[in-house]
Amino acid sequence: AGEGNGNGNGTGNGNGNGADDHAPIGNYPIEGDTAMYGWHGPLSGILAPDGEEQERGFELAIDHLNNGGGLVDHYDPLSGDGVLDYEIDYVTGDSAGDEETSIDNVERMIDRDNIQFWTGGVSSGVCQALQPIAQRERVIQLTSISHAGPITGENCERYSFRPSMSARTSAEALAATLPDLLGDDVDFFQIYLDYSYGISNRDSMTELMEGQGWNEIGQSAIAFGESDHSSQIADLDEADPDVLVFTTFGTAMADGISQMQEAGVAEDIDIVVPLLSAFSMEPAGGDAEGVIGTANWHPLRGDELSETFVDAYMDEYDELPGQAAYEVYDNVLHYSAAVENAGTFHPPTVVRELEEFEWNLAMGEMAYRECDHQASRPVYVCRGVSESEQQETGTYLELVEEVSPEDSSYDCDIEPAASCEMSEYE
Amino acid sequence: MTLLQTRNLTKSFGGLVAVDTVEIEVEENELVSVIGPNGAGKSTLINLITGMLTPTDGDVLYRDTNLAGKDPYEITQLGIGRSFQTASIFPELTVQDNVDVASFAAEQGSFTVNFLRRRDRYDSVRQRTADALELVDLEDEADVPAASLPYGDKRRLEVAIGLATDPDLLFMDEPTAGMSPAETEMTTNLIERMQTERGMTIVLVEHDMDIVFDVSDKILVLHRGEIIADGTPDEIRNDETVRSAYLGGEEI
Amino acid sequence: MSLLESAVRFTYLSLSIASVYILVAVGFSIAFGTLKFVNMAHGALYLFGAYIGLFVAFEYNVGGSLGAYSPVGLDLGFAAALILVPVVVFAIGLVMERLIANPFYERSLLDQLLVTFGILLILQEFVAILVGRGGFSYDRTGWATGTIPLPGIGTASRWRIYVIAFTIVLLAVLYAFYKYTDYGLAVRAGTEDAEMVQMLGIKISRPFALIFAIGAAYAGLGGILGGSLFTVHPEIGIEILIPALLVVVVGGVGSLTGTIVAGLLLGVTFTATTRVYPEMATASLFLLAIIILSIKPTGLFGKEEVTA
Amino acid sequence: MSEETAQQLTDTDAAILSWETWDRVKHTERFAIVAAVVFVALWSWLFARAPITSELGGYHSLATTILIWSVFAIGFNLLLGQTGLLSFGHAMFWGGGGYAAALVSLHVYGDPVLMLVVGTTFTLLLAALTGVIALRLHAVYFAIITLAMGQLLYYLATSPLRPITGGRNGLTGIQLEPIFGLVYLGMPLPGIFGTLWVNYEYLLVATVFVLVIAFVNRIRKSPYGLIFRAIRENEQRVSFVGLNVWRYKFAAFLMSGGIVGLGGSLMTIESQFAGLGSLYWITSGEVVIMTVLGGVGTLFGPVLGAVIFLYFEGVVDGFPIVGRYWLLMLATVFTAIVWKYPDGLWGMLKLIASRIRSSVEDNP
Amino acid sequence: MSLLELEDVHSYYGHSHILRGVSMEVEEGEIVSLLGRNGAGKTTTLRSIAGAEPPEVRSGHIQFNGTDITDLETEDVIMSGIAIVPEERRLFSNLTVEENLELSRISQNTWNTIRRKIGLSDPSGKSLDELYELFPVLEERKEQQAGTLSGGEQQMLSIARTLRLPNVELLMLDEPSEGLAPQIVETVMNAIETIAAEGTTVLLIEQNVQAALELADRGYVLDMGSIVYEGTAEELRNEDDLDQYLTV
Ligand SMILES: Nc1ncnc2c1ncn2[C@@H]1O[C@H](COP(=O)(O)OP(=O)(O)OP(=O)(O)O)[C@@H](O)[C@H]1O
Ligand SMILES: Nc1ncnc2c1ncn2[C@@H]1O[C@H](COP(=O)(O)OP(=O)(O)OP(=O)(O)O)[C@@H](O)[C@H]1O
Ligand SMILES: [Mg+2]
Ligand SMILES: [Mg+2]
Repeated sequence: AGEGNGNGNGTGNGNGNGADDHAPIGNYPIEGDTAMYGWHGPLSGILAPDGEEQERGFELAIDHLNNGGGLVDHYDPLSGDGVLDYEIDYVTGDSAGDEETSIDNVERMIDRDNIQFWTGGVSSGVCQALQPIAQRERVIQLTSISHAGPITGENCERYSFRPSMSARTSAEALAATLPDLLGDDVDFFQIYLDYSYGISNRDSMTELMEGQGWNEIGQSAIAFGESDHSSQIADLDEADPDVLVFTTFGTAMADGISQMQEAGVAEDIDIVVPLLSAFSMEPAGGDAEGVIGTANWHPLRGDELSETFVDAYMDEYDELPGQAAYEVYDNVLHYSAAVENAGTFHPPTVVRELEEFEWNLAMGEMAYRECDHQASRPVYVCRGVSESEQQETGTYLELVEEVSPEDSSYDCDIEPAASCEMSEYE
Repeated sequence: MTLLQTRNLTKSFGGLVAVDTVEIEVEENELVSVIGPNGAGKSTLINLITGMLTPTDGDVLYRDTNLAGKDPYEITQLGIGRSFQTASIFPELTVQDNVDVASFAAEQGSFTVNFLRRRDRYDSVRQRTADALELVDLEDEADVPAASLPYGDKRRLEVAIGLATDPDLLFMDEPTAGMSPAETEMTTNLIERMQTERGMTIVLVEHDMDIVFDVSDKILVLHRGEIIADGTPDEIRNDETVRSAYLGGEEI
Repeated sequence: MSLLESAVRFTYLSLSIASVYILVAVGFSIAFGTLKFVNMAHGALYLFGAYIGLFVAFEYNVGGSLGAYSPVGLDLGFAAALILVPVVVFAIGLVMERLIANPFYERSLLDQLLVTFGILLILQEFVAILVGRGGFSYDRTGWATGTIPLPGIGTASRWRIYVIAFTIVLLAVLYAFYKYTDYGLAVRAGTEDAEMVQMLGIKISRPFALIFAIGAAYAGLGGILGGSLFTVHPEIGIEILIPALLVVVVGGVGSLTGTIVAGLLLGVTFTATTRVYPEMATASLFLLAIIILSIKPTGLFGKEEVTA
Repeated sequence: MSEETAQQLTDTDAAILSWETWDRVKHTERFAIVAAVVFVALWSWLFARAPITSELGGYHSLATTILIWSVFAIGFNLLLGQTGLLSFGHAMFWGGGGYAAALVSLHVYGDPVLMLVVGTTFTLLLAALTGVIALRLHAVYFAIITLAMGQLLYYLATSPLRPITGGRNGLTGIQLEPIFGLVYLGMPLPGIFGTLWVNYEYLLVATVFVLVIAFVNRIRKSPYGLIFRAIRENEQRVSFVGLNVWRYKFAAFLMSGGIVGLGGSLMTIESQFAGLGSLYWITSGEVVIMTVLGGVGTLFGPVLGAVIFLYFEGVVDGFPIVGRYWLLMLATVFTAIVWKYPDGLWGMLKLIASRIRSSVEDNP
Repeated sequence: MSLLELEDVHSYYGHSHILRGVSMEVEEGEIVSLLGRNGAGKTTTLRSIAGAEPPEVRSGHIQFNGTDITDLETEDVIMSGIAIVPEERRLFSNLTVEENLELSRISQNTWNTIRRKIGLSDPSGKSLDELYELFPVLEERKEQQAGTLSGGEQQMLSIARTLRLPNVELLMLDEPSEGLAPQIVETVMNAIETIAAEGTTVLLIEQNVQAALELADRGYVLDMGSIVYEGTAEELRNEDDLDQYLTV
């Protein structure tokens, strides 16, 4: 099992929550005076770059919870001396990007290690496979990065929250900014990964961009895990649009872009990739210069809290953190804050607390919606930078615009939110 | 009565006609030898009859049923067994198991669906195996893996498997090749016993003329795929064409 | 876009994909067909080819345990890589033959399969630990990128054309090797009965090593060519295995002609299906394999093994 | 078996005596079944809750998963170990059974037994269909065509059949009804049973496990076992003693497929999820590794293989620091073992046991 | 000084001690036959000379042309001028007849091979034509996979292959007449005679004693792994208590 770092006082009265009299549920009540948190994400496979960042962010957060430091010192609900008199210990697991394995590993953290909640993960597929477990076991899951619509749509669960953007959130934000950046009445073409992540992005983009007066002049699907884009590029070339909306991630994005350049179609087309993250940018290297997309956070957004986090992170790992690292860090903190406010780890109570929880840390004004557990949140529209800039700034993206929660949110009665039927509390 | 009969049986490999419009008849309980130079087509002839090769032309009648298009296992089930020129056994199985496979086929047919019945419940199979091993006297080796048998014994096991399939008609392709004089001796006796005691019909391919002329009722001489002579050992012994084509200076 | 142009594009797209398949499969086929050795670690040679090429040609910021020393690489340029990679991977092949293949020639196909697959995994993980699991893409230098104009037709991707030409040359070389030396013959005989080959006065170990290493070098080249078309990440070694296996087996184990024909066939099929039904592009390769194998159970050019 | 010998060290004569009886016993059919029962009875407890052994970090749901994968491996081994046919597409039966079970529970009714029956029946059909084509091929060609079939199914499930299979997201929200309308599998067992087996789900899995062991063991002891092995050694000869080789192969393929499908359905019941991963060729590869690692052609070897493999994937990956290298460690372990012991772990144990034993017998 | 000289050779298969001190000599240009019943150790002797393993030669010396070849690798023994027709035919079943014959020309030096391929050099040894003249059937079969040859044809090919080796000084044959039709046996024996006449020394192992002694100048009889009788063919033919060593 994972090793707790820090030596927060073990004196906190073990059955401090014998005080509050809830019936046992999930891993509640906690025995002893340490509460277990879990992180679960990709450490092997092509998603690992983000997974590794997440794990670092997670460990840093635990450290700060127990010993203070980082944003904990700037966040009233948290004492820097554990949570509710409990010292926080943690365990981790490798999702290997595979659903079956993920289920086993999360069950391990729940069964054996009695975690109170877990966060982390990148793949939407894995995320959706785990949501029912959270519900079944009554253990809270805070997702991260996973972008597919159904997570806070048809597959939503009472015990699963998404603080990060959904495909729709990104699309809303892009709709609000792209016209200014790339002009009005633009012809755009879509190449998308043929599964829920790609499809939900495709649909949102079609609907919202056409809403902005852009017109879609074609689509071309690419199979998941397929590295050869030649035929999609052929379609693209024939359609000859002004903008390409390219919903993809990881090495596939790098493949696509470098193959477009090689085929000589990239020059006069602006490329939009709705979700941008390390595991996509790293392989693309310089090729991704000028690519526009959204992120959950940007290390150089310049506000004081972000800087505090960046400093803390750099001290620990001397490299610039990406959104993956911060998101998970933030998740650990705001979950703990919710627990402090609720005064108990009792899952249903914490869920109710989270459902109207609002917080404002390095990502800006955040709040969960009761209807679908999707966070309404700011969105950071970014653009890929040249190799040389990457060298000096240490990040692949420059921040272009910060879109307010209002402009990036959508109502509970439209897709995907509309088809979310919340499951029960107890 | 006639047990086996071929009608202008022919097999050609590309240009080469290995077996050329061969017509033979084998009577019940007869011991027929097939001799001929190397490459004459003896093994091929056997392969055609036992279904290992499909004839280019002509057909084979066994007890008046036409074997054309039948699979080897069907033909074996009809009562035609064979032993191979180079021992063809199951190296990692014990001698006992080697023969059991054949016995099971003989007792239970080509495929039975009862896969939940324990092996040791099939007494008749046990019995048949025991007999076959006794005939070639390998019963003492019953539990050793076939692979570790000396070459001569492997050849005998080969024969035992052939016997256990309980054929009415048995083809033996150079059964004594690579056997020591002693083993050869005992094999010859075995062949005769099978004919007399079991009323088996046997077709024998051999280069060892002493054996051939000693045991055969009838001898067929094959040359370049064609039957150039057939008759009793004496007739063959004095046949000029045969001498020149095959026997050479050998004294018999 | 003119019909002619799309026809041309279709041709060079499918050929360039086929080229990569073939280069990798050829080595696999040599080891499998000639040496009777199933070498899953062949995927690792492809992997090495791609990564060595990468770090010979350029400099990169890497993750993993070398991350501290970033940027890593010799930065000698792409051309240098094309020369160096085959040489280095050839050497790696020699070592692999001695250390891994040699002890396993006599072992069962299954043992070979598993041990070599295990070794592939080990090597892949080492690469991942050294330079991280994230991928890289070749930023190809001028002469190897962009398009070349085809008068009256349009343009074609320069690099893909080069890849095709390159492959043709390499195959010609291989053909010559087989025609003008007896190594192939000696090795095929050696896999049937090594001692007998020695009884004919032939030192069998050298041809074995040489043939194996040549196969390796080709996989390495496949790696740098494939790597330059797609991105490079630690799992490409495993990813390439399946197409390579398909090509080898559909073509008929041990037949170089078969390997080449199958490679082309799969390349064309792939490109064709991507045009009409992209989601099933890869699937079409498997369908093709099923069809061909059920019609010809030993592959297009495979002949029955004779056991006598 | 090794601690068995350990006790014997005390008095050699007694030892040799008891060894003779031991040799007799261990080959009887009943022994295998008793062994299996004892194993499943203690397995979860030893693995997840017993004082010392559970320190290794096992946990109940993994104990269950391991039993299920064992069923997979045993079924696969029935084909590979007996007839020598190496299939690279068994994921199609594992996943096929899983999806079938999931679909019946989603669209008809979620009684676990119903799910098992439907899952198994579906795979039997699938095996019949694929077997007819694949079994005409030999050796590596067989391996590849099965691989191709499996992959084709995988891609069909990914895209064209997405409405049915849920594509990449797989099938979630599977509701289990009480078994025979009596108890929910999730219900905890009372008292000592609770300590040993936790809940009814484990009971179900354990039962299936034992039944499969008993079945396979019987096959091996029936004439089929003999004929399968004969086919592996010399197919031609088998047909020349008058046996219909094709039908026997087909039978083996069906049995193997059916057992694997049964396992797949169990997996769906356990994880209440059916996903594409279960159809992917990597899954076929994993079961090959487990089987060979444990010992091809042995009855319990595959179980050993499954334990080791899943222990790394499901426990070691959570270890601090070294955790992320689990795949590297796993690969190293199985490569080393297969390299050194062609008969896998089971063969290794046998070897060690016999060493100890002879060393004892030699110097009384 | 004799061409081949065995001096108190002891050979083992694992623990079993097979050759118990075999000493024999073969003079340049003569035909020597080695007789003995099954399991006497004939093949073992031959393998010991060829440096093939198993068996393992634990003591004794084998001299060829005055140099000690006891510890040489098989291929080097062959290179030094010894050719072998092994017991079982040992053909390469999947290669064609011609490829089987081609193998005998492969030199260890790649460069030579290439030169040969483009027709610059051609090492000695019997030419294809000469071989086909000896065994006409092989020419008809040259494109055929050796494994599909008839038993006897395989034996012929096995002999022909060896005759094709360049610069053979000593030819060793292990039961060359096994599985051959009587008149082919004659052909083979005549062939051996001519080869010997051309100056190649021959060591012949045979079950078929008559045939053997007709050719041989001298003979050795092996029993239980040691030489029990030695003499000229003449002496051997007239020696009647020889039978005790040959039949069983
Ligand atoms: N599969 C095949 N392809 C081509 N030719 C073949 C094949 N099988 C046999 N032959 C040829 O057919 C002829 C007859 O072969 P067969 O084995 O019947 O001879 P045989 O009479 O048994 O000779 P032997 O006494 O030497 O065994 C031979 O010349 C052989 O080369
Ligand atoms: N590979 C082996 N391992 C163990 N013992 C062997 C091996 N090969 C031969 N032997 C034994 O060595 C002894 C001599 O065998 P060898 O083959 O030399 O006899 P031989 O004189 O050639 O008989 P044959 O006339 O049958 O060829 C025999 O007892 C045989 O059992
Ligand atoms: Mg023959
Ligand atoms: Mg011998």
